[in-house]
Amino acid sequence: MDSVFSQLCVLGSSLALITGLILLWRRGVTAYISAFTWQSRAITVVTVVVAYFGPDHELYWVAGALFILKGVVIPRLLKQMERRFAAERELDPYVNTATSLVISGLLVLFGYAITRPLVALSHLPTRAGMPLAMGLVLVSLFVIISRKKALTQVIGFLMLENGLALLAVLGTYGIPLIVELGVFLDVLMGFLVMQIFIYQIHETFESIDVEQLSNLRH
Amino acid sequence: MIGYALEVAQAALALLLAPGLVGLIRWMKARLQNRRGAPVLQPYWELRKLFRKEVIVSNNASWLFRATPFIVFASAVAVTFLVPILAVPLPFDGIGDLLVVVYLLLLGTFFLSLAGLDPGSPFGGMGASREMTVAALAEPTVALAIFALALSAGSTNLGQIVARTMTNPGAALSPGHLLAFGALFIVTLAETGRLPIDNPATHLELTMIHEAMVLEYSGRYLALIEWAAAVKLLIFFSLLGNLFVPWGVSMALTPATLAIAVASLLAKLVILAGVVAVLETRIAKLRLFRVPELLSVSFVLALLAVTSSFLLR
Amino acid sequence: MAVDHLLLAVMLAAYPAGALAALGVRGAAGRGLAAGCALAGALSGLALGAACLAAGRGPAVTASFLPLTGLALRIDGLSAFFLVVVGVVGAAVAVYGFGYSSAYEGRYSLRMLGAMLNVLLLSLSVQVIADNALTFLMAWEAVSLSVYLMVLTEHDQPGTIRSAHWYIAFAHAGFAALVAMFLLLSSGELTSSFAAMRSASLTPAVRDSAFVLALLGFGAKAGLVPLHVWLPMAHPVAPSYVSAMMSGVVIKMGVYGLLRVTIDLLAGGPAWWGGLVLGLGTVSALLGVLYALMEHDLKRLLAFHSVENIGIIFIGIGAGLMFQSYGLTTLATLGIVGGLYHTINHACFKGLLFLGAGSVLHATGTRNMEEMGGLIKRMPRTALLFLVGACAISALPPLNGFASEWLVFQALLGGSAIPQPEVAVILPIAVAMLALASGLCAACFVKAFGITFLAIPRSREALHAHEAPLSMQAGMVSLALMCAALGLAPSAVVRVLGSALSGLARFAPADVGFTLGLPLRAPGAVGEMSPPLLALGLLVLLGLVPLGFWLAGADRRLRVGDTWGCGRIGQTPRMEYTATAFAEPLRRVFAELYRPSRDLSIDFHPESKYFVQSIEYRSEIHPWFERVLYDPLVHVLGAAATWVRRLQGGSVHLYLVYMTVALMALLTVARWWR
Amino acid sequence: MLLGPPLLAALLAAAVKPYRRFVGWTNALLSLVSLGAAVVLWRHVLAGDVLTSGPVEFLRADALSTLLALCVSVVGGLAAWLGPGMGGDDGYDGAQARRFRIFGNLFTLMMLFAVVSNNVGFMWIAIEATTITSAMLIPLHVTKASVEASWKYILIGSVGIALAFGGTVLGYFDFVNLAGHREAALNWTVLMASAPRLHPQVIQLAFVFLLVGYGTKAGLAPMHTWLPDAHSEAPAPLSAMMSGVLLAVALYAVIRWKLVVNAAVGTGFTDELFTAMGLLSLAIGAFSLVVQRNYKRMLAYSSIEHTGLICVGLALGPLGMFASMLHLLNHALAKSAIFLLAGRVLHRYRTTEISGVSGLLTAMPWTGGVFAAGVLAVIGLPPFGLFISEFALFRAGFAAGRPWLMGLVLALLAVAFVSMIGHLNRMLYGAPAAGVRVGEGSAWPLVPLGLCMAALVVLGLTLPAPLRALLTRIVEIAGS
Repeated sequence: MDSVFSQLCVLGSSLALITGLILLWRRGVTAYISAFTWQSRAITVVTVVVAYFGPDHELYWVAGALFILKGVVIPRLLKQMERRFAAERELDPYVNTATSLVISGLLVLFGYAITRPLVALSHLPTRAGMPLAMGLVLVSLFVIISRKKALTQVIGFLMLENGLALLAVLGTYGIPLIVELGVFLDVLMGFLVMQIFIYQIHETFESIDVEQLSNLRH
Repeated sequence: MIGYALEVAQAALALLLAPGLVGLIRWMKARLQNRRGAPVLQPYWELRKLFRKEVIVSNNASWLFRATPFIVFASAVAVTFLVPILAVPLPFDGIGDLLVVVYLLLLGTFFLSLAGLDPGSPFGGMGASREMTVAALAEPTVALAIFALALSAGSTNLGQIVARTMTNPGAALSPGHLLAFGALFIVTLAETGRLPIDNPATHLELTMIHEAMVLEYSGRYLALIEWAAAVKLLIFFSLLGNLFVPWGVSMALTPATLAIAVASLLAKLVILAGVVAVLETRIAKLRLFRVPELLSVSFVLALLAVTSSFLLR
Repeated sequence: MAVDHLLLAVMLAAYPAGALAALGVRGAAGRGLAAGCALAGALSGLALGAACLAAGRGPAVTASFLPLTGLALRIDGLSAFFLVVVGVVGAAVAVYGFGYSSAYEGRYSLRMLGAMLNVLLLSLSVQVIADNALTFLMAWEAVSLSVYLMVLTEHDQPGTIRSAHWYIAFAHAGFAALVAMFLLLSSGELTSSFAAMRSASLTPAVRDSAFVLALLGFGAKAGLVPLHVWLPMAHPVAPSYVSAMMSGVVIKMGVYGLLRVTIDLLAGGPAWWGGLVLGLGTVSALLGVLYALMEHDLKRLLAFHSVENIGIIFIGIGAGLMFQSYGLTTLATLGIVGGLYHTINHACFKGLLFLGAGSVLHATGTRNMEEMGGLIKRMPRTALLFLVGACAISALPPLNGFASEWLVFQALLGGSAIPQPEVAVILPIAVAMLALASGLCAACFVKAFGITFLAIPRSREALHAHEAPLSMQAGMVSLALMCAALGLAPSAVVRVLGSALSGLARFAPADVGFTLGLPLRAPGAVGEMSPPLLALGLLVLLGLVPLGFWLAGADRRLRVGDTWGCGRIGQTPRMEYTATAFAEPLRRVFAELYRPSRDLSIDFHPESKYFVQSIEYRSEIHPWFERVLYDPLVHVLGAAATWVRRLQGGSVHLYLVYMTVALMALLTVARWWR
Repeated sequence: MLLGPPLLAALLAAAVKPYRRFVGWTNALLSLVSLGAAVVLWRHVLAGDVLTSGPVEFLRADALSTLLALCVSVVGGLAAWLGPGMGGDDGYDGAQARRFRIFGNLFTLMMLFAVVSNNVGFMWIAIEATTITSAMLIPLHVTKASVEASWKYILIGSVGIALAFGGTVLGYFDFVNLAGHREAALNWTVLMASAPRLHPQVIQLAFVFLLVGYGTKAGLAPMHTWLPDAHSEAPAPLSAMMSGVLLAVALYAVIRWKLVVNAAVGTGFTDELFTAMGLLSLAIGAFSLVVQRNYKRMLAYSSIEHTGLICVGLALGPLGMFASMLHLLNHALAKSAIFLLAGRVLHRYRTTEISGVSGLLTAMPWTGGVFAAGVLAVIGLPPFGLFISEFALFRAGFAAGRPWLMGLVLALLAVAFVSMIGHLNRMLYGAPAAGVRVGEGSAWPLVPLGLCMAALVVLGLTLPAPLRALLTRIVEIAGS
């Protein structure tokens, strides 16, 4: 029983991680968006699973909110933006694909090393997924660092949030609902503000390439 | 009471003898150079003549120029009250020690140099600049010589030094004393403007120091300054004589000892005068910028003197 | 004690009142109020100091006025003495400043000047009577700040801002050292009161490091070589009476602090402390006067002389510390008393000289000696007063400079009682260098006075110079009188100083009863001299000589003629000896030290190279401290700064990299902590 | 009463469209109300009772919160009084003023909420919200520079805050493993209560995330990079709020967690981290000041330096805590005032280059004077409060037996001192640049700033008993 539970959790988290890795070897924004969408849905599934086996009924609400927000609303907004900036592809990242994948592998290992004590400490059946979640966090950090387009960075940031959400669900069966909702609200607001800025960047710089945002020095 | 009388007496004696001392050196030099030379008393006649002449003062000069001769003379005479020329201990011994003597003479030099600058003539400036340079560079040697003497005597007061040396004659021949003597002798040449530092016999050469400084002076002012210079010379000689070779200086103030004192003083002066005369005939004047080297030699001598008396204590 | 408290209250009230008045009231009234309050405060401070010196002890006040440790004031002999120093110079400066600052009307901010003068006097007075670290440090920074703002008064003159910046940099660096020093001394004791520091038991290492820090901090304030570079920059550009204040009193705070810490809080230390102070003092004395000789800017020259005199003071103190470590208490007292004596003497004559220089600047509008001359006829009183100052600083008897230098000499000579070879090397050299310094000082002031005041004016400004207004003269006269008084009554001064010290840790009062002379009976040093009798004798002789003339019926004719110049008729200023020429021989003698840069450019007549059209000779001297010590420091700072700037590269990715690296590094630390 | 006014003001500003001047005035008055509320809090805390409200007491105001609330409401009040849209030519049009009033008040609201919320989760939410609201204000004038600055700010800030969330989750994870799910489990009080039994290594990992996360907002090196850009590009009132209190609020969050971790694993770990980060910030701040050409950036770097100083102080035990809190208050007052003055200077000279500003004392005597006073205060000269707090900090350091650390700090502060006073000179003196209008404009905005300086002087000369009591209580909190 628990084994199935933990299997599912691990499966879901690995799915999330892999979708995260997609950002590193695909170039098109479209691919990124879909990757993010699927990642969010995978996490939703994991949440539902946890809620079911937990059993923890609050988590159903969380899952729902998560699905609506990250599985539907944000992808849609992203698609809008993509239509605006379709021309802008992640052509030459700071780190090329091969290296990126190697590095992200190392990052995942680092995640494992870090989460050792957590896994050792925890007695939840879901604990096996936590290293993957941590890995996802680190990988999406790496994405934000190594990719140049503002849009990509936003997606990386959203994935970071996903990773943390996943961590919360796996590690603690979710933080209290009210807090969770507040967090979601913040995520949404933050995303909207970033969207506004991306538009502003596009207006003032005729591109969303972050590389050129380097005039403020010293 | 007799002490005070003695003070006045020795001051008067110094004033009387000083021009003669200058004359004596000149005469000896002339002799050594196979010249007949002016009589020893010549300086006295010169002074009298100068006192009779009228004074010409530059229209640029200020009151300082006129005050200076008196200050110089007064400071020189004041020193004669402090230095043990004939006898120790003297009542004024407590007024000033060796340091006071040195700085009183410096006072005279200071004002003389200012007076040299006052008329605004380039000679005066040149003289003043050189005089102060030499004086300043001579200072450390003097100080160290004093240090050496004070080390053995345990005091800077002249009376004490003389008395201490007389009580243990061995000290007089200690290396410290001899080295200090050498140092102070060189300083004497420098301070009193003798060869090889300055040439007292020349006028209006670019090498001169003292004479250039007093170039603007005439009449009684010049007389005062020349006389003061002579007194200064005598003071240094009697310091050399009485501090390092104190024998003859009267300690018990009896007529007999005083007579001896006068005699020994005259003897010492003659000897020193002779030495200076010989030197001045033997050696030529140094270039101005070699003078510091000579003074540094004296400095080293003095330093050795101090350290040796430190270690041999 | 009631009187003391009253005086203290008056002093502490008058200065703030003056500051507010200066800020509040415009024009001459404001100047007058500021000067008046400053004068009142200074006089009451003077009276307070004198009273406490007489009584041997003074009031102690503690108030919870300041946060943390509160305000603590206590007046002992040392504080009282320095109160007197502040009062004497402060009063003179206040009077002088009233006249001097009138020239600033409408040009510069007089309100700031008046206010800051009062703040300066207040903080100086508080500093010398502070009884805990916070009070002291606060006063210290207040002094630095007020002086800084006053130095900036003529901010439109070239170099002013730079000089002020150097000043504040050194002052604050010193402050940092002092904070560390005091907190080391109080060793975690929170009130950090001086009493606690006295009783604190510290390891030798701590004591030594505290001493070194103190030497750094106070040395920087006092302008001890090699921490003196700010001094010749800041003193000249300040308004002259501020320079007088700085040179006369502010740098003395370094002396006060060093004494307070070393002989009071630390109660003396190993011999090398004294040796170090002595050595630094010697170097300062010599280098100060050597660089002064090469200066032709009157105020810079005086500033370098401050370095020299601080050196002399530190020689005395250093000798005292050394003797104390060898247990020669009387000699130690002698040395330190000599240092203190020279402190107040220097305060008087250097204040006088700066005020005189101020009057010259006020009259001619230039500080360059080469453009002066003949002023003795145009401003006779200033000239006379300046001459007094010059004689005093050249240690000519019977003025005060001689008395204190004589004491220092005696102390050094007395040191021969110590049977130590290193002492046998150090002391004679110190003596010789001190003598050389004073000789060179005399030479330098022959130059300063002769070129500035004597002979023919070298410029139109000098030709049309005018005597200073009365208020300025009054300020100078008071200091000149002090010079004479301090010179003529050394035995009284020494006794007072001795009793001032006797309050401190293991110091025997100097055994000088009041006589006309100054008899010393220290082991190894027996000396005696009597300035008053000396002065009397000189006066008598000065009277006798003319009398003799009269009796001898000497010729009294006097003709005024042209200066003799090898038959040339008519003399122009161009034929005069210049300051540069005057200093040339010494420049040659010490060329190894100065390493002057010369360039001589002669352009000949087109027809024949035997006819010279013009000769241009330029020679400069750059003190090598900036080059050797401070340029590297500045360079390193600049390099570090540029390197740090590069961190802020502008790329957001780079920034995120920093963040991630920091995160992972800290995670690793946390993961494998312990 | 504390949270109400800014909310009202924001709603009002949102409701009234187009912008009207009275909005600004009401806002200003309301700010006074919340200031009063903060003072009331203060009195309660001194009386010894801790105000709590809301279900599961999720609002809680102890001494620490009160101090922060005071700072926030004071600086918020300053910004409200001197912000755009109070009439007169302040270089902002109605729309901008409206935007400022809306988001500025939300910003204040969020900061206040962060400091009084007992629930670390809500604390996190509020701080995240501060990022969003303040980011909306940076490009009030849309320029390349301001857009760039705001992007950097929002991105770095959000990532950092996300990490902080991770930290919160880990902390919660540790707690849950200990005590299982419980009501109000994220309440700081509850955490504190059970802290001693938390698993050391996990809580340490959590703390690292929190330190890096909140440290980003607090401007700790090496996460400080957004700070100079944002501060230099933001409108003056916003810079004042960010530099004055936002950093402080972020630090507050770290402190809260630091207390938990201390209770769990002892002070060693957090102190070491704080010392390291603090020194690094101090060094970077100080050296960036040496060759700085832009006065707003200069002020920003000085903020970094002071944050570092406070961090170092926090690692020095109770005395250090006392000193740091005092310093935090002083710095909030001084720095916000200077930033507002810098806004006036910028408005007059139209440049942020130090070289472009000369003769400030002649051009704007009063502004120049107060500006100079402010800078002198910030570099720690008496009679201003920062001198006292810095001295207290050094004292704490030496009392804690870390003389070498203090020596380093002293040296770095001296570097900052020399650099800043040099830059100040260049701005104050000389002749005003051509085309710069000479003469003080409307002088009334200087009144509150002058009050700030006066308050600083008071804090420099004496430590009022209520304040001392407040700080002591804070230290007690840290101690318990």
